[in-house]
Amino acid sequence: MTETTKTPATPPADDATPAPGTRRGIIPLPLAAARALLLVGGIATAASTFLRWTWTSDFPGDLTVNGYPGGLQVLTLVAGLITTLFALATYEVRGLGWLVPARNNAPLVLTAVGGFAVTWYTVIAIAAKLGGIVNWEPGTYIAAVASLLPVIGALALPQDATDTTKEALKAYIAKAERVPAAQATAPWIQRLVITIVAALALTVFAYGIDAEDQLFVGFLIVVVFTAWALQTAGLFDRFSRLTAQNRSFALAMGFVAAIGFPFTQTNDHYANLGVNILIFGTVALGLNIVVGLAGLLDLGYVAFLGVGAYTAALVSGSEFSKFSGVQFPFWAAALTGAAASLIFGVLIGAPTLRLRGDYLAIVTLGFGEIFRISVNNMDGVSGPDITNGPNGIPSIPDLSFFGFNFGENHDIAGFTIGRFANYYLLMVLISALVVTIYRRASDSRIGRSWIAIREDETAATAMGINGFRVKLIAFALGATLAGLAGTVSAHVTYSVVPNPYQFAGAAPPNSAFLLAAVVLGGMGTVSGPFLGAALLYLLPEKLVALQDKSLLAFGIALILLMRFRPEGIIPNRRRQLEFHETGQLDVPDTTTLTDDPAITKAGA
Amino acid sequence: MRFGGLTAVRSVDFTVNAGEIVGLIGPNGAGKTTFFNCLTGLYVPTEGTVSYQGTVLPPKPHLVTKAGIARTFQNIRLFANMTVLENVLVGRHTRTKEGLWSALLRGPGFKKAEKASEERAMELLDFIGLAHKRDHLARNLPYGEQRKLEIARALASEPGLLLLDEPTAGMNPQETRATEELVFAIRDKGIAVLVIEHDMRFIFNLCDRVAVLVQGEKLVEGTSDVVQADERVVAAYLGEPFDGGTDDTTAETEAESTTGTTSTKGEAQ
Amino acid sequence: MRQRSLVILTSVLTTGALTLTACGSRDSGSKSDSSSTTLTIGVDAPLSGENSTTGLGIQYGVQIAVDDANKNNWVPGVKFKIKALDDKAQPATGQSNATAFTGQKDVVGAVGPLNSGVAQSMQQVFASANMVEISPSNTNPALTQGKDWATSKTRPYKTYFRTATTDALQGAFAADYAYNGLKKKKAFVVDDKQTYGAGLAGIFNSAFKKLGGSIAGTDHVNTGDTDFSSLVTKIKNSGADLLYYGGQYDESEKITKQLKGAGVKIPLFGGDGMFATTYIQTAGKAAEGDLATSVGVPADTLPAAKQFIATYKAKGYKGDYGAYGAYAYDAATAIIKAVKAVKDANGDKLPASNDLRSKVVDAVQKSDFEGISGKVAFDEYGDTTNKQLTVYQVANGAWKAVKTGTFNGS
Amino acid sequence: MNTLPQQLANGLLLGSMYGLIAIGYTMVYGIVQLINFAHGEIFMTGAFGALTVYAYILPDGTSMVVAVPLMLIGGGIVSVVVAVGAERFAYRPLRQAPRLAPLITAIGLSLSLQELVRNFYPGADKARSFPSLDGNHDIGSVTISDADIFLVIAAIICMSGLAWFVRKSRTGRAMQATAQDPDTAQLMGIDTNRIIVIAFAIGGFFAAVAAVSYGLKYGNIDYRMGFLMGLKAFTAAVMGGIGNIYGAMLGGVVLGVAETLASAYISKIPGMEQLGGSSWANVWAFCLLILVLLFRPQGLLGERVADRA
Repeated sequence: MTETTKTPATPPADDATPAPGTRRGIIPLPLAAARALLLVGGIATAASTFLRWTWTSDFPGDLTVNGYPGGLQVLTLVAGLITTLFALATYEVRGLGWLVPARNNAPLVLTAVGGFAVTWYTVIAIAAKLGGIVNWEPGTYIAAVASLLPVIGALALPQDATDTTKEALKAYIAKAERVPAAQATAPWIQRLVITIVAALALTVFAYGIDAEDQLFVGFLIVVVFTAWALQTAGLFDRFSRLTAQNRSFALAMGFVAAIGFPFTQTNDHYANLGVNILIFGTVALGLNIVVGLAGLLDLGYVAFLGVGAYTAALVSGSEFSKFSGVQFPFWAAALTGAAASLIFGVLIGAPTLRLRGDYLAIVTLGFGEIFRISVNNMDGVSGPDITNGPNGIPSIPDLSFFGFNFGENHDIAGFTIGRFANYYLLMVLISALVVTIYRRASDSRIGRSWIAIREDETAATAMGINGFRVKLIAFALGATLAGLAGTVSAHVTYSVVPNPYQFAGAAPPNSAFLLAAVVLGGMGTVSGPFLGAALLYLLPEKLVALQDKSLLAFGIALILLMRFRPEGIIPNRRRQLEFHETGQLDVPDTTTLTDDPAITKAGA
Repeated sequence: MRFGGLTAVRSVDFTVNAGEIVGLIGPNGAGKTTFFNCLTGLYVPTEGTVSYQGTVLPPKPHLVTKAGIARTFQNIRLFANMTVLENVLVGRHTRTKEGLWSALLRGPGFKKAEKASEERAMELLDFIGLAHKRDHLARNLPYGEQRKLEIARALASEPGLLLLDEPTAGMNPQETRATEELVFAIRDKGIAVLVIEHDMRFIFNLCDRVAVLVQGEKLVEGTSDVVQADERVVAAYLGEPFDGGTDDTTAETEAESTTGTTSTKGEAQ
Repeated sequence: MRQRSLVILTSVLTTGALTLTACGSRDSGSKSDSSSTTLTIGVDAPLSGENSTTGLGIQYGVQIAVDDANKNNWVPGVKFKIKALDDKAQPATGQSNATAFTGQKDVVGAVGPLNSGVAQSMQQVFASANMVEISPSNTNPALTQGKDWATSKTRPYKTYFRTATTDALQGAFAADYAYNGLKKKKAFVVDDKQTYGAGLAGIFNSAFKKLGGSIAGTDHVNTGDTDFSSLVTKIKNSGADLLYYGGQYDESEKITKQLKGAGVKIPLFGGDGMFATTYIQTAGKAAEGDLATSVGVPADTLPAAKQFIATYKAKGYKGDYGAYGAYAYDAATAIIKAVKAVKDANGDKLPASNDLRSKVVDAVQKSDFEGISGKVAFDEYGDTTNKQLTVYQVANGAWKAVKTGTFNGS
Repeated sequence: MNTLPQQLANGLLLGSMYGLIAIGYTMVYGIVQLINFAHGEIFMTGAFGALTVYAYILPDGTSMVVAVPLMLIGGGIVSVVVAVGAERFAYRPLRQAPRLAPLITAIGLSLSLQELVRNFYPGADKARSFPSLDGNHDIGSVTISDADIFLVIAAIICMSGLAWFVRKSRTGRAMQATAQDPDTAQLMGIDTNRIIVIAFAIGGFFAAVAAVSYGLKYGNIDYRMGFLMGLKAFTAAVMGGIGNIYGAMLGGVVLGVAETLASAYISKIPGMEQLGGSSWANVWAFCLLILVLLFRPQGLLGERVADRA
């Protein structure tokens, strides 16, 4: 943070009027002109999307029709509207005060640049794809100029004098020093806000997941800049405090959104992706107990997913499985799968949990490999014939209980639900179960003992915690949850084969990616692993445009993400303090005692 | 207790009865903390046993605490990233029994036990005066308060015997006096206290009895003035008196001044 | 009470937002104006990681077939393009690629996958969407003839075809050539514990014993292993006069080098997974005298294939076309010709997408034309009727065909 | 039973290669407590570095006596540059991050290095042939190739050199101090960053030596050779007692011999015929590791870290 002579941003209304001489923008324009430029620019950008941008329909999204924006134009429209919204906020319009609580310039600058970036990206893409500027229509020129105005306006906003332009630019996008706490609102307003945000997030996610190549890049630009703007405006902190206050409601809304997702999908592919993400996320949450709470580094965790999957396959009645006569109903198969991985968890945990840190890591890695190799070799030729070796157990029949056959499509309220969407909904239920188990376990006596063990094992044992027993419980619980998810994954992928259960490979699920999902998402949190899982699945899917360079881009993305967010995207509040020395004491806001300490509670 | 060739503690038998404060002093490297670690099961004593209220305790730290002996550490070992309240709640671990199942089912038993633990923890926090900081992270408390929190955490397991390992190390005078009142209050609650300390004035007006440990052996045990007068203790602390035969008073003042300086021998425990 | 009203409020809001997205923006529906519809042929093969060289050969084989179709307008009024997805030789990724193909309306059929293991997870997806799937390289018999293919053949999936013969024939053909052609009596059989490798080695093993040969020993290696010194020592002391390997070139090129390096001068005999130029480049002169069976007749002896190889080299495509490039080309041609047959039968107009897909499946079943890899036709199980097999031997640095023939013994 | 000496020799050779790579893991772990999963890839880049020297820089006819040292230098430079670069850009910023963050970076790095070589090195998407030393010598019933001799000599020289360096030289002592307690070492005026860079560099160089001997012995290299070898070497480093350089070499040899003997002789044990194939070798190697760690939780040569209350 550069040492600008910024006065603490107490939000008096007249803060914006510039004291003579000390505060001026890079571009010497009076404040009123700057704000006008921002507003006019925003509206113009939005308006320009209604004009024709190309004469041929070759360009994806067919931007040829006047009066109705298509493809990338929709994104420019959205960016233009957001810039206009923020511009109005600076005019102190009554209803929009909450948009820029600290009255800093960063959100304005970022939304303006966002609009500019997506418009110019589209314009350049048109030129590049259709060959030459000649393909631009008048609409395109207007859009290009219109999106430039807000940027000029933003850079003209008053700013504390800084000696170099580089620092001035940095100051422009700096987060406000002290974001004033939101005035207490009635609980039902808070819930309403959470619902709107959840619905909005679902819409954005559904739109984004469908977007292909150019559209996806434009989508990414708009989302990144808008999120950055909201973050610098301090709205993300307010929202996280909001969700913290009504924690269970926020999670309920999360699940409603998750259930809503397959309805927004026309084809079944993204439901298939969704169910893979959910399975991977549930297993990652199980690993989160072992790694995030109890601090035991487990590098062979995917083996428990394998145990669950193979057990379910064996009892699923597929004619390839050894006990082909037997067909368990789903709940029985799920229980046997979970029980089998529980037994495996205890078998693996008991001898090894006395080891410390990295020794435990290598032993669990060893067990992961032992599982994969033995399953691959047990085909009657080089081992007892239990798992058909490399051919695995194919043609596992679809689940059907209570008359609802998961194999066929069903129509609910006009939406067709494909096979994968059925499994997706089942998986949402199981994830809800696992999330409640995680939250309840982490916020209880045993949860506290796990965290105590992770913080300082010697002190914890001195407090009477039997280290070995507690670690074994964590290990076994994690294994059971992974086994449960495994039983569903067996039915989803029709067949169970040994090679996905490796330590590290190109595509998820494998142990290294599970660990990456937990650490990337945010260790010790509830939604972290799911976010991490979604990222690890969607990134390669969306990078497919780079063909054989996609894996390279994925590896680099992993490094960069870890470089800039070592504590994960949704940091567990207590972990965040460890790495960014905030310099000032972490004293919760001295608000009234009703401030629910949920934030600082273990594991929330 | 032997580490390879070095016998850190040899044939030290010791009794502390309820409601009594006993001091354990000795120059650096006398084996005080090693003795502590044997007592609390951190080290497995090569010979001899630790028995509490008659029953012999296995050298397992968590069983020792369950039996009723709680301890603090020489260098503070709080759960840095847990809040003050949570640290004390962890202390209550041995006195509660809700396992994984009760946590998952959240039956009435679980809620009652959690509320009871929280109340008991808040009582303890009031007792040491940190109730208003229940949601602060332990790592952010000033040094003195961290010491007090560690004592509260130890008390949370309802011990019969509390072992304090240099509770006033690095404290300023009024903090030391505050700790004194605290220990007296603990003693009045009927808990036996065993204190290791270098601050002579603190020890002598705090403890009913004092034992001196030198080179792993118990030199003398008795009331504080008996121990002060014993020239072997003075010799152990100051070394042989300079052959010019000085009387007690000067030895007394010298003892005062030297204890402050750290002795040359490295800390061996 | 207020709680309940809130829940109603939230659900109304959510469904409201959903309907907004459901109608979606204008561009999602594929506009088909009259001039020319574009149909997509999906390709699923490992394009990165292990087996990627043969995988790329399949992708570019299909690409050339599609370019030829568009260039000389095989199906008037219909343009083709390919959508290649990388399955990284992982069954789960293959399956999600399959749902991507079946989910996209303008995809009419798919070529691939390379690995039999991946095919198992994909067959069901294509069957439920009844879209045709032709693999240029899967040779595991169970894929088309069901679980106990040795005894009673039952066809599991109507939509699954392949232009490569099954291991049942390839293994027996190799055993016959080894025993009668090369007069080898003691064979040591090794496989890489993968669907293809283990299957092929097992068949060779039983066929060789039936012919009277003896098995000096069997062993299994892991894919990705690099040190085979203990295996080489076992073979050296087993007195075998032939080493049969079931698996890909990744491992066999290293085994043959270490085998000859340790002074064990016996040939290594393998299947089509090994028949690639990389085998010779990597093993160097250790490969001299090694043999491999491959499906069909050698590509360079067929006149039609010469032009294919020329285009492949001209375009500078990466990957190795030798193994399955020609088969991928023929698989794509089969789909394109089927589309033409359906279009002609339907009064020169393409039926709607689902109807088109099921009709194409029936048309492919009846396809019978002279492809660049030989005659392309499918029997009632979906296997190619082109039972041609060829044995190649490495002679001064190149694969030379030593015996071509068909093998119809079971 | 006449194959025993030959199998033992195979095991020793394989083990010393594991040992050379394992030293990289132990050096880095000893100093920074980081499991550098990308070390397998540093080994691989060393191999390609050496191949570049041979294939593109040296005129074709150069005899191996001249070529091998140059290849060692070439491979060594590439490995050291990659190792130090990885430390400088990927690991250093995460120095105070949670212990797991560098682990994920290492996984990302290993994936990126593999793909970088596959995409941009000419012809690397297939295995590239490597000049190999093929002269065979028979000592009793054991056949050893020149490459094996090179490997053993290289291993011995490197080990003794490293032992001298760590014990006798000034930086060596500084390295030991940083391993014990980095903060106090800094107070003694040791630039710990420089020490860490040296540790990575030495690990990188040893990996390059192993890479060249791998190429000479097996005659080909490919972009995926680093992953499995790296995993095995890490197992060896832990078995020998992570942090202890002699442990790394001992762990390597023990692992190599165990693996080879397992794949050769387990099938001779009645009742376990099916479990004898070399595909089961890794399982027995990991079982051995778990047994060793059960009885000596700090590894064969690791010292018991007394936990000071």
